[in-house]
Amino acid sequence: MKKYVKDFKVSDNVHLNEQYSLLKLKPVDGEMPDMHPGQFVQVYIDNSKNTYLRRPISINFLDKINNELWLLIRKAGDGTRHLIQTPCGSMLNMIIPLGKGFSLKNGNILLIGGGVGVAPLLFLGKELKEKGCNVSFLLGARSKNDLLEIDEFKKYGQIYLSTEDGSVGEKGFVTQNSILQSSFDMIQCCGPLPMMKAVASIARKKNINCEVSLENSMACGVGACLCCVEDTVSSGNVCVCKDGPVFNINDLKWQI
Amino acid sequence: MKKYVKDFKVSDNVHLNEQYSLLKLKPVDGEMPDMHPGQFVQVYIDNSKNTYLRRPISINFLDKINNELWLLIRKAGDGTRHLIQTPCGSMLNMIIPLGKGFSLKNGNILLIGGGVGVAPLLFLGKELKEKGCNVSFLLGARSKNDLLEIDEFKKYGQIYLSTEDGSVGEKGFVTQNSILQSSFDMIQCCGPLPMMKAVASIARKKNINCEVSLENSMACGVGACLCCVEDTVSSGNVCVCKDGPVFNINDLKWQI
Amino acid sequence: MANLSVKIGNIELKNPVMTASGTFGYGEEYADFIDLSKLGGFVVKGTTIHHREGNPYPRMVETPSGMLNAVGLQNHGIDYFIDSIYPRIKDIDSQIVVNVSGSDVSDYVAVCEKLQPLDRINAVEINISCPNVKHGGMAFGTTCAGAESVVKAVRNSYSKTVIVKLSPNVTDIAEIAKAVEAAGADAVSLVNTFLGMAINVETRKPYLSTITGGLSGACIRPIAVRMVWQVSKAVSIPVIGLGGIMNGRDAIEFLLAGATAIQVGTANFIDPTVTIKIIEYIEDYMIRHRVDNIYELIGGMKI
Amino acid sequence: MANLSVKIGNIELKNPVMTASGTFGYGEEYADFIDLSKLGGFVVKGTTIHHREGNPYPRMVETPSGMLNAVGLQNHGIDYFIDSIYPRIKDIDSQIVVNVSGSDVSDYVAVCEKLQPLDRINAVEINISCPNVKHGGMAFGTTCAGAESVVKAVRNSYSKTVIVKLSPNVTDIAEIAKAVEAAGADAVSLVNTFLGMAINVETRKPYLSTITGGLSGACIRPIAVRMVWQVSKAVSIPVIGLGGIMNGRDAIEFLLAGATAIQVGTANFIDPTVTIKIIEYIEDYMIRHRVDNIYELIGGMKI
Repeated sequence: MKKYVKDFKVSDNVHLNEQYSLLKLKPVDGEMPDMHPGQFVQVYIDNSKNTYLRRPISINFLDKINNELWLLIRKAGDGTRHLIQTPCGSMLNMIIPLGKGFSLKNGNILLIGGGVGVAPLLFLGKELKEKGCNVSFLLGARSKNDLLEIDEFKKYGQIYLSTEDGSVGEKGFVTQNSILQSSFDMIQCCGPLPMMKAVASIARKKNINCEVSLENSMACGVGACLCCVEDTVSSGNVCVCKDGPVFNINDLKWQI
Repeated sequence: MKKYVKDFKVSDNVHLNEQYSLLKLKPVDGEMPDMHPGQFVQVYIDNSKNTYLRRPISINFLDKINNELWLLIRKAGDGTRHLIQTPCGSMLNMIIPLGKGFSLKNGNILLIGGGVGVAPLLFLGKELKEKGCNVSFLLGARSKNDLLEIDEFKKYGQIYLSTEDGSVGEKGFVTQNSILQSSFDMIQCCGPLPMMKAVASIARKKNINCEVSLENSMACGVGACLCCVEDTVSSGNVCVCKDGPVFNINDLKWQI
Repeated sequence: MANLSVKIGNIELKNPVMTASGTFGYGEEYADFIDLSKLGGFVVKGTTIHHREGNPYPRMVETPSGMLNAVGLQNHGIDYFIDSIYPRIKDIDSQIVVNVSGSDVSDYVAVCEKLQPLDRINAVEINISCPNVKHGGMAFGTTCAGAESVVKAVRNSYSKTVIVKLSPNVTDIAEIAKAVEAAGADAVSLVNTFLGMAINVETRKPYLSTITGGLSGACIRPIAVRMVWQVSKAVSIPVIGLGGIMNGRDAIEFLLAGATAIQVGTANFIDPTVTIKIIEYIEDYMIRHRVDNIYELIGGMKI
Repeated sequence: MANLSVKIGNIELKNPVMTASGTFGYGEEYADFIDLSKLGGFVVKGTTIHHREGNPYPRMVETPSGMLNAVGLQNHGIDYFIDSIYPRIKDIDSQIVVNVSGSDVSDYVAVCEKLQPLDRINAVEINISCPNVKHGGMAFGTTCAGAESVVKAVRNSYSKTVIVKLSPNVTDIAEIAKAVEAAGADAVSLVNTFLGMAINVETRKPYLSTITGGLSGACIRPIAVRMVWQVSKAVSIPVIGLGGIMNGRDAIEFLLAGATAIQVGTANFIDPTVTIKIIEYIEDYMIRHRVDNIYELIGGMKI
């Protein structure tokens, strides 16, 4: 897929809560690049003193009707603190699209997301549903207020929730959710590393095909600097930015 | 005068033209420090990647009725580019007040300003008028649109204008303005260095007491780092930030 | 039209803008963003005699106006480069320079001998300044004797243009530059990264798996410009300047300090099109300042 | 309440937070902003035997996350300090350290001998690393022999605590540190500024009157932390860490790397109250991490 350095205009900035904003962006030249669920963008943050490099943000959703790209931003550092405050109408420069995304299989598919990790699953769920899959979302968070875009997810599949405080859905971690008793053809997961490893070990035990989306500290985002490596079975150290961020757990050297 | 590190809230941002903004600021704690015409502040610019140090900005006006501080900002670099776009309601942290200002003499006083150098003369003119002086302003700019706050200046004295293109007032530099034929007890001047030197040489010839406000690249603003020195007759290298920015021309080693 | 071409040893660059080793992959990674044939040249990433997996991650941490990296020369080795990569990039109409690293002198020689026959590779950049490898690397670059030993050996086994990349982690970089010039280098490139480190105070662990790494980015530019100025006064071979060049202004600054060509590194990560913007800025600058030949700018600082 | 006090030679600091020479004047300049007695100590600006006018302006230019300065040790000389400044600051309840500079060894000795009798000055910081003076300064700090010569002479003429401020512009700062330890230094402080330069490309002139100047600020922090780590492993005397400390996190980073105390320099310009915020951050950090004694943090990086 061809990569672009492109200016986007912020058409909407939805403050989901204290920690999260949903940015909706339109390409200034009107031409939205092709992209695939699980890919990400590198955003240039113009107004943050303490942000030198771009910030990798996974693609939350592609609204083809409104020609809008959605990015779900979590306030993590100074860069994202400025990003979630971006006023409508302002410009963001992005390198887009980056990385290899999730595979689009058929059948009964469970998408598991934790925290901001739910972001890529919305776009993925939509594509899978349009492909005719039976999509289930298992979404986890600390508490009710930390669950994001539930109404959006509902459009594309069954919703199963886990919260650590039990304020909604089942109490506990996603890995304890009863939906995991059922069988699936594929599990695709994005969230904190411990969660993904726990999901991976369950998938392996139950012999379910499983993909996870990894994070790593990235500089270039295009596989040039070799900073963001993950050790793989097939080819040793590969770039999370270029050969990932999505990996099949069978290609990872995780001790699970 | 006691110096403070204080948060101010932008109560108004008047875009005078493409290059200039007038920021009106209220102290967040409501307590406006004492200050003197010719003093300056050091503004912290939170959202400019390329601005590491504070930016010295001279005090344009102190509106005691509304408890507002006025800063006249010219877009010079990346820091001031962000500064002139500061939205109302946002906070600015400032070190205030800094330096020694203009002296407040009696009699017939001519205040000469060029470009953004007119800024401190508004506050100065008001104080002099209240003191009973007869104040005249000689203001210069490239063209009509570059002349700033003329209506404000009118409140405190006679206005004489010079523009390089003759679009308003006399055509040419302020130093060519006919008002300089008349005699004054004091000339106080702020503007580009060549202009101030020309004014200084006229003042010396006519034996008029003359003060100028100097610029220099500053770091600390309080006389600690000794970066912004000016060589003086009385005491050699002194700090423009602490012992200035206002100097009597007789104390400067200018070749005029 | 102003003349931007410069000569480094026996190779001619259509303009002085190159990309720095390890920041531009093999060029291909940036083909979507820019026309690679517009570049004066590009330096492909550090190549060693054998395949190297590099260091464990984490390999990178952002710092004020810069970044620390600890990649550790991950590459597939010279044979893989010649068999699999060279055929893909050899027709790019730009000067392709291969950055060569090794653990001992014989490694450097072996790699250069394998590069000698390649028609489209007419220069090597000898990396005696990599801070991220246990053996060799910077060890060679911090003493005149060490630098000499590598350069002499390479010079005797490689007949094309030899550029030597110097380490800034030294007391007197001009002395090192003079030593490599005497040893037969055709040009020097500086600076490589500064050895630095950063600690996560919450975990109390270093951010990099190797504890220390190489600092690059705008933060180091003032030191790099000073070193380029000192070296260009000390040697008569061309100096290639790099270190925190983010835009055209920075590139001109290095030229004025004495650089005959410049390399853009970390800036490629922030703007993949920055090299083209720099070339356009230089062309515009030369028109604005009525400079017909780029050589009028090289070392043109007014004191 | 956690114990923040540290010992440097024979002086005790109530906390490890000091201010760096040349960035804090004589303390007085900051009295409007902070309670000086809250500081572990402050180092008054470089003092020489005779009055010095310093360098012509321009003396400063901003750089990415830093600044270059070329002040050149402007000061009124030791006698003026003793007669006019010392009486004004001597009652501040904090450790007052005088930074001492000279063009030759005898200058250092003469200044230290004049400081010896002052009750409230119980430590000197020997500056063998100023990059902005023609004679002496950094020249002493870039070789073991040069460093030794100054420290030995000072040690023989001054009986109180001797801190030696090291230059980062060297290949192996640990070697220099070992040399000054052997010569009798009670502590080392590092890093002083990096030699750098910047050029105005429109005028083609250097921004500084002296062409080169000293680079300070957040930009150099990763290099400074690395050097503090290397030196603290190489010597057994306390290390005072400085170089781009902007906040409490940065201060903890230096402690973990091996610094017994830290100095805040350029950050004072950006926030005159930063030192107090750093002390509060350290107190809070020690509570959060259940650290009773600051010494548990010193060199506490986990590898």
